[in-house]
Amino acid sequence: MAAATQGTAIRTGRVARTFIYLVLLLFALFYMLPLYVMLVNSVKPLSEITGGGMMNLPEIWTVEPWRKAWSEAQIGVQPTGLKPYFWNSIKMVVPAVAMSTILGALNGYVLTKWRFRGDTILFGLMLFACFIPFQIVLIPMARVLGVLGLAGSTWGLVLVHLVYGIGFTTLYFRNYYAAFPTELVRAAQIDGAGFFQIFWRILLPSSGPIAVVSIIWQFTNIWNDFLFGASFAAGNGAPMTVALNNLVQSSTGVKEYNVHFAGAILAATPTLLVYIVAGRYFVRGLMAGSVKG
Amino acid sequence: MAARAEADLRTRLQNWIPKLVLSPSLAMIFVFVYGFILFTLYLSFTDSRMLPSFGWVGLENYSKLWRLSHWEISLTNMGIFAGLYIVVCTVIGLMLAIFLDQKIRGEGVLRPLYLYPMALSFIVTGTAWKWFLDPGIGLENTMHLWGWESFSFNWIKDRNYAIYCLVLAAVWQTSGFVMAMFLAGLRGIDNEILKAAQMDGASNWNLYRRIIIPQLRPAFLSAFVILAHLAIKTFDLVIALTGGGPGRATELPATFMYSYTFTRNQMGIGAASAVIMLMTIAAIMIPYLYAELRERK
Amino acid sequence: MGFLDIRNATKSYGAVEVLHNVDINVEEGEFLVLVGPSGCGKSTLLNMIAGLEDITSGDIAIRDRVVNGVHPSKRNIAMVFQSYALYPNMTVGQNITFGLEMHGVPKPEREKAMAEVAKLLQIEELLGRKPGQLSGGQRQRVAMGRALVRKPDVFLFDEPLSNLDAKLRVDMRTEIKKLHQTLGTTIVYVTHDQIEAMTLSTRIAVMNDGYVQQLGSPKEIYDNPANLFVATFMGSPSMNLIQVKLRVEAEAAFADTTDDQGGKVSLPVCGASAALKSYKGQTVTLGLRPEALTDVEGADHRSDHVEKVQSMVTVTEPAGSDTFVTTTFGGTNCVARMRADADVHPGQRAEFAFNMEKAVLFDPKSGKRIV
Amino acid sequence: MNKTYKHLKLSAAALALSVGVAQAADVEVLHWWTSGGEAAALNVLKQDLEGQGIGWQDMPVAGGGGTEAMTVLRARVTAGNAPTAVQMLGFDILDWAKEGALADLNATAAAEGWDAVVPEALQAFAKHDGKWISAPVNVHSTNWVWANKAVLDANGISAPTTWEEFVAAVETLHDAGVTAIAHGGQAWQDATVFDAVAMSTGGPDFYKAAFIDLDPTALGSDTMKEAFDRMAFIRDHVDENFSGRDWNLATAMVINGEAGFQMMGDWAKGEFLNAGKVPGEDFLCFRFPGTGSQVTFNADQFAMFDQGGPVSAEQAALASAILSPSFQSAFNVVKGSVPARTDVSDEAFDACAKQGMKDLAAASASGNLFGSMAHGHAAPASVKNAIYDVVTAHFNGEYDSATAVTELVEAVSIAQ
Repeated sequence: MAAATQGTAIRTGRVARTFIYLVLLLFALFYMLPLYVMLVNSVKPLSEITGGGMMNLPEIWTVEPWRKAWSEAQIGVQPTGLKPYFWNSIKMVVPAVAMSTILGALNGYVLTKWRFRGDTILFGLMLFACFIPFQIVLIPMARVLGVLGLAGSTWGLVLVHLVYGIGFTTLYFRNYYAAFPTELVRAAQIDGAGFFQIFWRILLPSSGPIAVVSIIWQFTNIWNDFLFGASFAAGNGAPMTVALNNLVQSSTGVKEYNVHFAGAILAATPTLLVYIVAGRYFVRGLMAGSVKG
Repeated sequence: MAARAEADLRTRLQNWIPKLVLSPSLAMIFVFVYGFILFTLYLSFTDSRMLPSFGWVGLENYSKLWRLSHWEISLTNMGIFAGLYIVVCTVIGLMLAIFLDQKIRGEGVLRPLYLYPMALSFIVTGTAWKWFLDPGIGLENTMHLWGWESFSFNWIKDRNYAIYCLVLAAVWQTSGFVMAMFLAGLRGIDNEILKAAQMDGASNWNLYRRIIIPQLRPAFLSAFVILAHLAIKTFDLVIALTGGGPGRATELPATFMYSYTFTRNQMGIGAASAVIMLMTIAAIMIPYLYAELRERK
Repeated sequence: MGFLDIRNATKSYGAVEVLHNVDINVEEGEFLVLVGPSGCGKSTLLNMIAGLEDITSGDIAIRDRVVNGVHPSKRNIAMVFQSYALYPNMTVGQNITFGLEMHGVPKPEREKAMAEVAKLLQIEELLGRKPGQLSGGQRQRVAMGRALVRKPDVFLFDEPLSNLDAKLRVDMRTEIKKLHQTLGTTIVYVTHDQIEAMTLSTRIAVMNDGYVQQLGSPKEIYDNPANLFVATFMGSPSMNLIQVKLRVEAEAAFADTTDDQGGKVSLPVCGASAALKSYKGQTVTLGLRPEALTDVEGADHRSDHVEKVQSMVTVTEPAGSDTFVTTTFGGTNCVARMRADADVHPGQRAEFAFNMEKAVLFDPKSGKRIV
Repeated sequence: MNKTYKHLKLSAAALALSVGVAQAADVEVLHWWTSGGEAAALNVLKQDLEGQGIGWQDMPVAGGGGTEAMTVLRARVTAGNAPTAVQMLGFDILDWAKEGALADLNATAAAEGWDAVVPEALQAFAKHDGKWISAPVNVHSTNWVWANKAVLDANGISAPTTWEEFVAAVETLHDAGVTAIAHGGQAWQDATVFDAVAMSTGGPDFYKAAFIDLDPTALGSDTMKEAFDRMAFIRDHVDENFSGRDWNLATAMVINGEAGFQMMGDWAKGEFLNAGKVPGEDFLCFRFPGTGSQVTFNADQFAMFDQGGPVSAEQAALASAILSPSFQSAFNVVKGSVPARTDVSDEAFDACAKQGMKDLAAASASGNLFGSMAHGHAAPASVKNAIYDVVTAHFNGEYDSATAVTELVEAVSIAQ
């Protein structure tokens, strides 16, 4: 797996290399741009922003917008800031990511190592499910959650994200485990290990790279979800995105753009962190599984 | 004759456990995906407006739908958007992956820089993008301030070009992810083949065109699935950047569906549009899935 | 009734039958090799013994206990896989004792068993390493250790040597043989390599197309192949097959063919049976191993039926110990195994000695040996 | 009572023990007032209730002028978990009332005499089948024009009162190189302008026939074409970058003297006041030219969701608190709107608001008070959005006025 950090054996000339570096840097700038705009404007006083010059560095640096966004911006009738909603999101995201990843891993394990007639069709059905537009499930989902008694609860949200996440996690793990030697499973069977023991002792310890991919994917999607969060969470249990939306989309009144930007970055911090911390393993994980078709 | 050992309990259990383990996921998928699709199909034949109701109206919603120029616009936009988005993301992703694969110093810094947009939703970056694209305060204004007076970039305000702004922002978000997929594919290619081809005198261009890129087929396919799925689900982007405007120039089927189902209280038409969207997705994905899954068997 | 009985075992995938009515009895302490080309069903059969594949019909019994449907871990078998299937996340020691652990053997006993096996296989110093840090031969030993530690009734080997380089393969082959002789265990061993089959086994089952073509001792298989498939599959270089016309004169039978120039060659068939004589006047296939086609000096002196025929040498391949010489009889290429110093040169005629005692004849239509 | 809702409600009642319906003595309030001023104003209400021992569970969902909140509401009701009280607008209230989802507030209304103090045009959205079903908080009027006094003075313009004067004023500004009209190119803003233009072009009867009665003749009339032509004139006098702009940024253009006029509801006033501008001195507010005696309005109300029985004590208390003159005054001073009851003292209000209150009372008395089409107080959401489609497409130059008229008739017929 050391291959993940080494380049190809192809040699390139000096001119070509200069060109390549130039293009790579240009794109780096392009990708950085929105974050730069957000960052630079989140540390300006509002008056500087309304004065124009969105790319300029602040004349007066201030962290006030950050403080305000975190702990005293008006989200609802009370100026709580984003702080309480941050924990709401964590409480929802952690179980949802964990459960969908574990279920995806188990499904991938069954679909590759315990094959049975019709398993491919079932997998196809699970995969196709990834494509369902979320807008159409809102009303029936609300009904089902109501019947299950999960409406307005964090567990309801966890269930929703679990349902619409397992298609992807199953896909990732299935492709990864397809390349995992079946002989190991057979050896373990002969050694007397059961279904779960094989999974737990043999497959799972080797699933690091793909688990990273699955976790990154799920964490990002669930953390960033707005539609389900707004529809299925009760007011004070609303996730971060809903709070951010309330902050940014307030209908009338002065728009404090610096606070909005600070809030947006705050809301994005966990996903950014996940990418930065786990990103190193990301290509490795993709290599190990998901791009193998 | 030896005593016949019946399949013992544990063995029989072992045969059932895999199916048992799979069944909750399947049950969830069947209820929450396929059940809901059927429900939506049913709604599309009813007179549902604000809430689901069950008065049968046959194909009325479909005929209304096709009379709406709004719907035609969103379909055309989908075609333009999805086509460009998928192609541009793939091209940029592949190019960056190939460039990054040249033993680049600082790859460790560049890679997360390219990838991070995927971590952010447009609820977060929407305002920044809106500013950036706005000629009055964004890029155009900045260029003017920096002295390039003739610079003009007002696509977002032009209904003929606004859709390309959506493509730009969408490409910004996912091309890094596509890059990672291709990079993974490139790193998986046997270097000996490359050495052999170089000894055969292949130029770098030919090496990529004839030998490496053809080997990336799985990465292309995965990228296609992921991009197609993201294109179809594109919703936040439109809401955050243009709200469907100028006029209705950037409406997509997802925003159409949402708007008819929820803000216009015409759930029947919304459901009909959802059914057509799903059929389109199925028409594209089922042959793909069929080919992919059969091949692997 | 044997130690391991395979009775009329059949395997189908859907409508496709891949293994047809296999009947093999293995005695305790026997070393049975299942050999055949890939896709012949040998691995499927092994997996059925292991319990990794269902048995469609028929029975498999170990120590008189029918094990159809019994979980692999309850059959008291152990298996060594082609890829060794070492658990990558565990150390060598953990790999070896995993099976015992799963069977609830207490730790001290496991440690003891592990130590014994490690000593036997000389892998004591490897116990703390991960499989990724081992060489191919070391992995092979660990895989065997994992099987040995269980003290199973039957050992199953699935092409265990095919991932090793040539030299190591020969060494390990000897080692396996030695282990079998020391421990007296019952082994079923799958390979596509006929040399492994010959060297290791006490009995061989040659398989093709889901059928057992021949079951017998290595010598039987080699000397008296049941059909053309077995004849060509076993032995390297493979048996020469020459189309001959059978001529019967009184008690004697002759196989008539031609040399490289179309000259008539008539080879007396020794011990012609009535069955053989019924082929009188028909074309049959004469099978002769390369070592039964030699230079005159190298011919087996104990044989009374050595025929000398001149023919053109097309290729010579010195192999050190011997020289393989290609020539033409009856329009087909034949390989002769001559002494290393035999004086033959490509493009020159040389004298070939046919040891007709070793000749076998086959019905060209059914491919069966004419007895 | 509509079958769908009855069905939902039955199961909601069955689940009431285990889930959701806010605990006794609590009200859960779904609203989209999250900006500083609004939320602070709402906090007044919260404290009022808490003074009576009623807890307030906040459920804010901002976005799209309440559309997000309405989506959430539907999800909540479908789940059998409706909030106690919901901020709502116009036809949404009536639609929910038709579903039988709203609690009857007649007892509170009778006790406090709402019938006498709430304008009749507003009652049309607060009552269903003769029953009060929601408590109006405020009345926004939408046919205002906001102008920068300095810009107007510099160009010798006084507040125009007729379309012709307006045209002249706009052209004067245009010739002077000033952006005449500040506008944000979002569908609802286009429609807000269109509301006023249509009223001005065809008068109140035409407005009512076209947008309230949805009379195809009125919708397809030459008057309507004339209205679209006037929209085209306005389009020609907004700046280049209007598309997609938020309304408050357009307001800022007027505040900063970059533009002369903005057509926007009374909530724009808050922006001026926040910028330290004084009504009458720095900026002017006047009715859209030609609509001097009419008021188009929209009103925020709180509807109480039927919790499976008679209206609860908490809901009654909330409704009564909303309609109390003190809250009406306190809230509307902050919000920029005017009280929903006409008997509130205008003492605390500024000049523009005082004007607004006078206009409202006068229009209400003379039958010139109409629901705003653009803000969902003239026609149901489906029709409103269908009209949006045409107005915004026309405004963005997708087709000419004649086509717009045909499209309008077609779109409204599909939406009905």
